[in-house]
Amino acid sequence: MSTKINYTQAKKELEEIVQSIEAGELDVDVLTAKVKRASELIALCKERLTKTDKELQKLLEDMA
Amino acid sequence: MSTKINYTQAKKELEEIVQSIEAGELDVDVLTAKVKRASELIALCKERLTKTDKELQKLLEDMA
Amino acid sequence: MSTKINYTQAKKELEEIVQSIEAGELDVDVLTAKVKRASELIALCKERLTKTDKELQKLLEDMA
Amino acid sequence: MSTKINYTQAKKELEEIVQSIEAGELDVDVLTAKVKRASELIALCKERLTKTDKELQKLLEDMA
Amino acid sequence: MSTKINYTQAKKELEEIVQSIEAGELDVDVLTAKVKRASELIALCKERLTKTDKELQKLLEDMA
Amino acid sequence: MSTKINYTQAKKELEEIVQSIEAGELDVDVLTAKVKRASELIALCKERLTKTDKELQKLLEDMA
Amino acid sequence: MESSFSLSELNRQVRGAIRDSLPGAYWLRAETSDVRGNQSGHCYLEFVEKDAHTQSIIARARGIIWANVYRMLAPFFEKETGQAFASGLNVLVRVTVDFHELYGFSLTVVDIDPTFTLGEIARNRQRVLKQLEEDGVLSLNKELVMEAPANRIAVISSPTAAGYEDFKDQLDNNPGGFRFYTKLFPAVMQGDRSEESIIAALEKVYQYKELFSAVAIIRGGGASSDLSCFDSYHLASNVAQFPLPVVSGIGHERDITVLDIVAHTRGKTPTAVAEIFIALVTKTATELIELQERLVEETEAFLLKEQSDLLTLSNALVHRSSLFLQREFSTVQELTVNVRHLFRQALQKEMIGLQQITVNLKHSLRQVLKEETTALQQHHISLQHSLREGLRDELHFIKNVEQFVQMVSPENVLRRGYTLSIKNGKVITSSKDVQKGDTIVTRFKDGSVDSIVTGTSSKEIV
Repeated sequence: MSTKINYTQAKKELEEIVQSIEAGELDVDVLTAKVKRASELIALCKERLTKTDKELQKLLEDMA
Repeated sequence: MSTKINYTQAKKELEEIVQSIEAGELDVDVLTAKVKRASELIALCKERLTKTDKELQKLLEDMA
Repeated sequence: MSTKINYTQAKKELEEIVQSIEAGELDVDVLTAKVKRASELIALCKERLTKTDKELQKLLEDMA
Repeated sequence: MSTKINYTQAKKELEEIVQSIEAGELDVDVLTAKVKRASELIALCKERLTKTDKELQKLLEDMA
Repeated sequence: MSTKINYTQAKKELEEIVQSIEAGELDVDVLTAKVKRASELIALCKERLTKTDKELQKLLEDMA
Repeated sequence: MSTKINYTQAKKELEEIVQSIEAGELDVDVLTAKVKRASELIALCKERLTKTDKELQKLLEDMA
Repeated sequence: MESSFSLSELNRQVRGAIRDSLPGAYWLRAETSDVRGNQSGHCYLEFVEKDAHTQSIIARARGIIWANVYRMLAPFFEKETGQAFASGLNVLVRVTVDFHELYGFSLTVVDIDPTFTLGEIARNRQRVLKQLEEDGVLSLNKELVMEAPANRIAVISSPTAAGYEDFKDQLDNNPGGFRFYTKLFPAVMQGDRSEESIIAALEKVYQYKELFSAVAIIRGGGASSDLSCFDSYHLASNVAQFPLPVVSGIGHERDITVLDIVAHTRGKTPTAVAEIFIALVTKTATELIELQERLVEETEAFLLKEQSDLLTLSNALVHRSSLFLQREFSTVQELTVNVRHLFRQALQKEMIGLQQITVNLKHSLRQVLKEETTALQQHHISLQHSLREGLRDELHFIKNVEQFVQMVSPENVLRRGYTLSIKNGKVITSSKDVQKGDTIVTRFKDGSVDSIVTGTSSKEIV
């Protein structure tokens, strides 16, 4: 799953989940599922950022 | 029974019971039945909340 | 007898007795009998209220 | 005799006697007999009322 | 004689005597006889009334 | 490629890339590609400033 | 026949007349023409005056500046005006008017006022500038944007000029080690031909304009500096409309020529022009470095922001979920409290209702009993009253009857003095029942009397 969604979509979905929790729109019954999904998305985003960071670090060093 | 009704439904029913008692529409005989039902619903809701809390606690700890 | 009549019926009968006495519709000869019935009904209602109270008190305490 | 007639009948007969005397329809020859009957009826009613009062007093005290 | 005629009959006869005297058709001897009869009847009635009065007085006092 | 884009165009493209990064308009997913392109453009510009362009040199010599 | 003069005699006369009538020195305004020096250092020239409109010469005079004067005057003039003393200049000179029998009329220059010429040059420049402005071309070249990097330069210069070499050296040895591409377009930079020569060079540059980022028009320093061609309208118009930015460097410290004004940028000397280009390229390089730095910074900032966003979101998730649950917990708690409270209230209300019913019952009963008792008493009273009334009525009736009977009783009537008249045993109640001679009995209370009727009268007594 994690490879089919890009960072921006993942972040957006994550924001929507946080907002819906904030707005109290959620049923307690689906809360666990939502938080689970959110934690997956956070992991995905972190991985992406780390990867991007490494790639860019190399590019920027070569440039200097 | 408790597994067939979800938290939101339970809460809604509970609120309706409170409202009907508040409106003073109830017969003492019905009142007793209602309060009995309310105590069941409260127990159900609490159980659900506690369970969800534990689940989330675990998820959020894993995330950190 | 007391177990066959519910609170609502008891209260209704009681109210009818009080009304007929108030309206002066009753014969002195049946008055005693009626008042006796009324006092039985009052006792029944009180018992119901008290008994219900204890039963539910426990339920509600368990709830807290 | 007094135990065979009830309060309501007694009161009715008494009222008839009082009315007939009031209407001046009375034969002086039977007057004494009528008044004697009336006084009997009054006594009977009084006794009944007193008895009922006592009975009810007890019932109502138990009730409170 | 006086015990064989009751108050009501006596009063009726008395009234007939008064009517026949008032009509003025009477012979002096008859008149004299009628007056005599009338005063007998009057005495009878008075006696009856006094007796009844005393009897009732007693009855009513007992009643009070 | 380097001969088809002139310095001004290269610099403009570079500025646009920097600005879009600054404006946070970019997706993390395309960031790497963009930074890569930017480093290419920088290299191109630097070359223009310092390295001998033989082609141009020849053109100028032929002119006389 | 009048006496005649020999030429020498006449010329002598003229010389005397001129000397007598124009004895001093005079300031003269005129244009120089055909200025030429000779080996002995003297300067020969002609002064002319042109019609302001037609430009045709309306006056001419020979002039001479003796070497001893010219040696001082020429450098002074050049120093003051930035202009060599040459033909085509409007000058203000102090002259003596001379006439020589052999050489004829001439004006000998003894002094010169360079400020007049300066004014003339300035006026000329103003005219040219005004014309360019009217043409709408004055600032065209200035408005051009120099393509970056400004390292491809078409140079218009005299190939032999020292200034050109200085220019090239300066560029080649630039401290940033930037690469410059120059191409010389040779032109005459001095003298009468310079204007057309420079214009021709510009035309040649124009053919290759895509290859260059700018044109440099430079002129080596040199002692003599004839700037007049750089004030020319034609050259200025060409430069102003040239599609590439023109940088001028015609090597004069003090004067700004028309060319300098219309050029994109002005450098004082060729070296200065080179510095301008070096500075431009350096600036371009600096911008590039800055852009690179920004790229690095922004990229890092971007990543940092994303990381912090992610952290914020992650924290929000934790915070919000626990808040959410807390809120639900408290909602359920509140509902529990409500149920308990409301239930107790409902029971209490019922209890009170029952109590009220009991009270009502007691009250009603007391009322009923009281009413019954009252009714009984009322009956008793009514009875007493009715009986008394009834008996009294009876007694009254009997007493009335008794009175009536007493009144009509014959015995009582006789006792009061009334008598009864009786005929044949019947009471006589009318005088008509008796006739004369009838025997009647009169009864008294205590006996009777027999009488005979002696007469009757029917007169009413009562």
